[in-house]
Amino acid sequence: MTLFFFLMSILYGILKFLHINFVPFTYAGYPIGLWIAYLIVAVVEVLLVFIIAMIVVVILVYVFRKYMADVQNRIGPNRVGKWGTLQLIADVFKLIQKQDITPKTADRIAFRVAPYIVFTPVVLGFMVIPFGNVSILNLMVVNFNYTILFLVAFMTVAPVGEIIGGLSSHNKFSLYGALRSAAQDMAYEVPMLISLISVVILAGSYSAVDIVRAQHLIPFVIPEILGFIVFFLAMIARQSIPPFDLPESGSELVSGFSTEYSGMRYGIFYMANFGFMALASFVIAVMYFGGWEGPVFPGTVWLIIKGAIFMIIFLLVWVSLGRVRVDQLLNLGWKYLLPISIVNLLISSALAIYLTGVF
Amino acid sequence: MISVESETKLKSGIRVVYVPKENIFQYLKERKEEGFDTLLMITGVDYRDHLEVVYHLLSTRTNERLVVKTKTDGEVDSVTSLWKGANWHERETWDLVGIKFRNHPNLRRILLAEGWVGHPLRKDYPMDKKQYVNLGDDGEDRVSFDNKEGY
Amino acid sequence: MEEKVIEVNFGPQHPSTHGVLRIKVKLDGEIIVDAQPIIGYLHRNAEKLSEMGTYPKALIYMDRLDYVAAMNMELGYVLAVENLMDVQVPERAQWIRMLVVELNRIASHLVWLGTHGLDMGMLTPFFYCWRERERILRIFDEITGSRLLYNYMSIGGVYSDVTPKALEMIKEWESDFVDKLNEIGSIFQKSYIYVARTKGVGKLSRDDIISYGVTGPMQRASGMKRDVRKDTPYLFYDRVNFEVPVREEGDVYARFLVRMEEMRQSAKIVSQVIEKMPEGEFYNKKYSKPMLVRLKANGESYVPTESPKGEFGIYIIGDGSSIPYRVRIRSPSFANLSSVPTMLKGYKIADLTASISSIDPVFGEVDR
Amino acid sequence: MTEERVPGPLTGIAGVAKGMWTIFKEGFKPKVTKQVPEEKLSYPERTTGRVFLNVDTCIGCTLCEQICPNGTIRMVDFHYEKSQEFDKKYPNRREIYPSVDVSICTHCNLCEEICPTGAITLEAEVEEVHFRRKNTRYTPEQLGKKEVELWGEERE
Repeated sequence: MTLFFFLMSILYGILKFLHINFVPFTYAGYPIGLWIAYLIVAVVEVLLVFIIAMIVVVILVYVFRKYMADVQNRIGPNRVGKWGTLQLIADVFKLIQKQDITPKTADRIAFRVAPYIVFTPVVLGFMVIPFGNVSILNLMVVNFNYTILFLVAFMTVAPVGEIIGGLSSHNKFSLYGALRSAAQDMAYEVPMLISLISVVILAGSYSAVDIVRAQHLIPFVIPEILGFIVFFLAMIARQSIPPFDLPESGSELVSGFSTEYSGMRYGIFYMANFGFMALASFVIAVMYFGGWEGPVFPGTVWLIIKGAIFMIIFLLVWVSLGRVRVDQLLNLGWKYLLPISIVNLLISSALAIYLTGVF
Repeated sequence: MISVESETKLKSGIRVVYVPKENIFQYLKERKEEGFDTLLMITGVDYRDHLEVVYHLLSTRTNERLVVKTKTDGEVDSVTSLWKGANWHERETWDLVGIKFRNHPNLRRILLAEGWVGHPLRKDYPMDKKQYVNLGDDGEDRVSFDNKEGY
Repeated sequence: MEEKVIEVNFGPQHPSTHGVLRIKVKLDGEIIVDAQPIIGYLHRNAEKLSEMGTYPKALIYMDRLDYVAAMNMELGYVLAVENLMDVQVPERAQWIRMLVVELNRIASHLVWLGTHGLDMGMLTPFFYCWRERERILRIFDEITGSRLLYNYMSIGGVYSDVTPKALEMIKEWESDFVDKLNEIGSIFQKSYIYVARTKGVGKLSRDDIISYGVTGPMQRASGMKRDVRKDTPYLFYDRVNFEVPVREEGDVYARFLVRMEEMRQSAKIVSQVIEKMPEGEFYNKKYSKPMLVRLKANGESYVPTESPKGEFGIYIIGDGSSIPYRVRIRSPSFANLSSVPTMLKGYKIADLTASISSIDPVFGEVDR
Repeated sequence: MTEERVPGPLTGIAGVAKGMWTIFKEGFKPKVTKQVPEEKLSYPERTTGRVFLNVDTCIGCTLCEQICPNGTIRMVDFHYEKSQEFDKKYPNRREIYPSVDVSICTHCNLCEEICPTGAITLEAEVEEVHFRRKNTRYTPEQLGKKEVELWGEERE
């Protein structure tokens, strides 16, 4: 739709310039000028959210490295900038300078596109996170009734990029990484979706804003504790951080699907990973911990606090746990998480019916 | 019962027996049945006029150690059918000392690259000749005396 | 359907091969059909190098065998040479040797524990292991002047005495080492993820152990109570009180438990050594200064010792000159590593890293 | 040996949490690493660093060359005017002194061990990085000096 509006406005400008006045000045009953105003606002919001996402990633990478250094009794990065704050910037510059190697035998187009397929959904995911409850500028770029579906759809796109990257590299380790990625996605996505559906049933809406509003009295983590556990584990698996870092699994498959990547393409994989960690933390905060709901502080602050707590938990999980074997992960996904999520679905359906009966 | 040629002792008190090379397999088999169940190592020694193969045995039950030696001109029966661990030790002995083991399943070089010229632990090995190794496209090592073709 | 098996080369450049091991693995999906280790990438022929110089010169090559437990390697060499030359070693020197060897055994096992954690995907315990090892290395720095390759043991004793400051450092170290070790160990041992990964993985039966000549912690983890320190005591191991840990399972988890317990036992030995160490000479004066280049020996000798990896010994032949005629190193990792094909067959790729690291191969020693 | 109890699934998951807690607590402990160029490590007295030679007491006996395992030490002709007192006590008539290639020195300490007059010592001088190959072989005169005296703070 955005593209259509964009083309329309360009066409409008051209025609206006040529003093041709036979185009209709209204579209869908509104004057074109209003559409253009909306367009500008939308573009600005998209850029803003993109920048916010990037800032969150930068901060997260910094915190990750510092926190990892902390728990490992090290100092961590402290050379670039005050306390090493600009380390990531330096790293990005280093990555950009590096030669961008595409292996001779790789599938060129797929190999080059794969990092963007992984990275784009992460940024798009940030578009539907309700960052605040201010009515006009709620920092939510697109607010429509099916934001959760949108989110889920984009979350499931990213593994496709990993698989493409792994298969196109023409390397046996990458191949194994891609295969593991595929198997792992199967294992965690079904329970994840079912546990999301339970939230939707309880809230009675697919909209993230409605889900947050529905948690005004009581956050969904209390009735949906099982669903929360399933979703949390699925999010860990989706980020492929330990204990579920099978597609990358440093000590077994060298670097899994990203073995052959170098330079900025590898950097994009890396940033996508951290971007998703931030996104997953916000999604968990929105779904189960009442998003912006909270006393005293404004809503945005609450959401960021909740998100930050989950990011730290993810980081702690990352640095402290070992890796499971691939069959153990599949066992966990199909034998435990799926039944648990179905039980959770039943509970929340019953709860929803009961509540509709009461009110 | 295979008789031994002569018997001495190491300085550390371990019994050493000399066995004719034709009987070495039979002798070791008997010792294995007798209780010397672990083969610690096989090695070869170059005495300039002849080669010797040395087997170090250990009994895990009685803690006894036994060194079996045999004089050879470069070929001796393999004991891989008695001990699986003998495989690598025999390959190493072939690699470094140049003693051939009959009936060995996979008698290739183990530490040096395949195609290396000479056996380094022989006393007449030319130390001044450098050999260069490189990895071929098929994943096998290439050896040459030319320093442009390897490292 | 013939082309079901994929052949993958693990190494020599691979994050979890502990150096330069290369394993040709035939894989059917995730399952290992066949694994063939290929070694020799770190080959320097220490045996030939040792045969080219006098007896004391060969010691630096021994350091570079198992470079994470260099003291143990030195000990094996000097014991063999002393046996060959009938050297009397002063009592204090022997106690000092025991002290440094046991400390180094702990350091070696700590390296193993950290890298094993990395292979299992745990990033953090690695640093704790390094932190603890660093304290031991500081002690070595104080005693010997070096941190990794010491060249500390001489024929007839040791090169320098243990200083009071070093003793203080050791006392301070041992006061909280076991607690810290238990803390690190609990990160592994109590975690279900770790246990599920390692239980029943990389199994070696008793028969395989004997057939391959596997020694050391791997042997003890398969239910064989063998330890050279107990069976044929050298130094004063018969005068200290320690136990030999044994497990029956023969899998990676059992090896983990055995090594953890060995560290505790070694710490126990260290504290006993400090109590019992007498005053006196640390060096046999007969073999000092100019004698060092004129040491001559005749005969053959083999003295088994217990290195952190298993039974280590030097089979040495002297021909009456000051240069050893033949030096053969019985390296435990070499024999232990040869059991890899049996150990890996039928397990998954993820078990490969677990099993390989449970051998604790050090390639200076395997390739020599 | 105490019998270790193998955790089952439930105790094991509690163990996972406990392990995480252990690691979480480590985050509040002091750092053990050092900021290296600013904070220098302290080296014990005995540190076997670079070879130092006291030219006055060297008698040119070549024992160090004989014991050196890898040819680091080589005797070179070198003229040095010893003072009367030292010349009487430690004569070096052949005028040969050891030179050391620090790039291949293994710091094995054998030369210090064997030196009959104590002229060769290994001291706690560890920063011996060079950018030029020709600088790595130290003459007897250079062996008497510290690195800072030889090359200054910033070496080429």
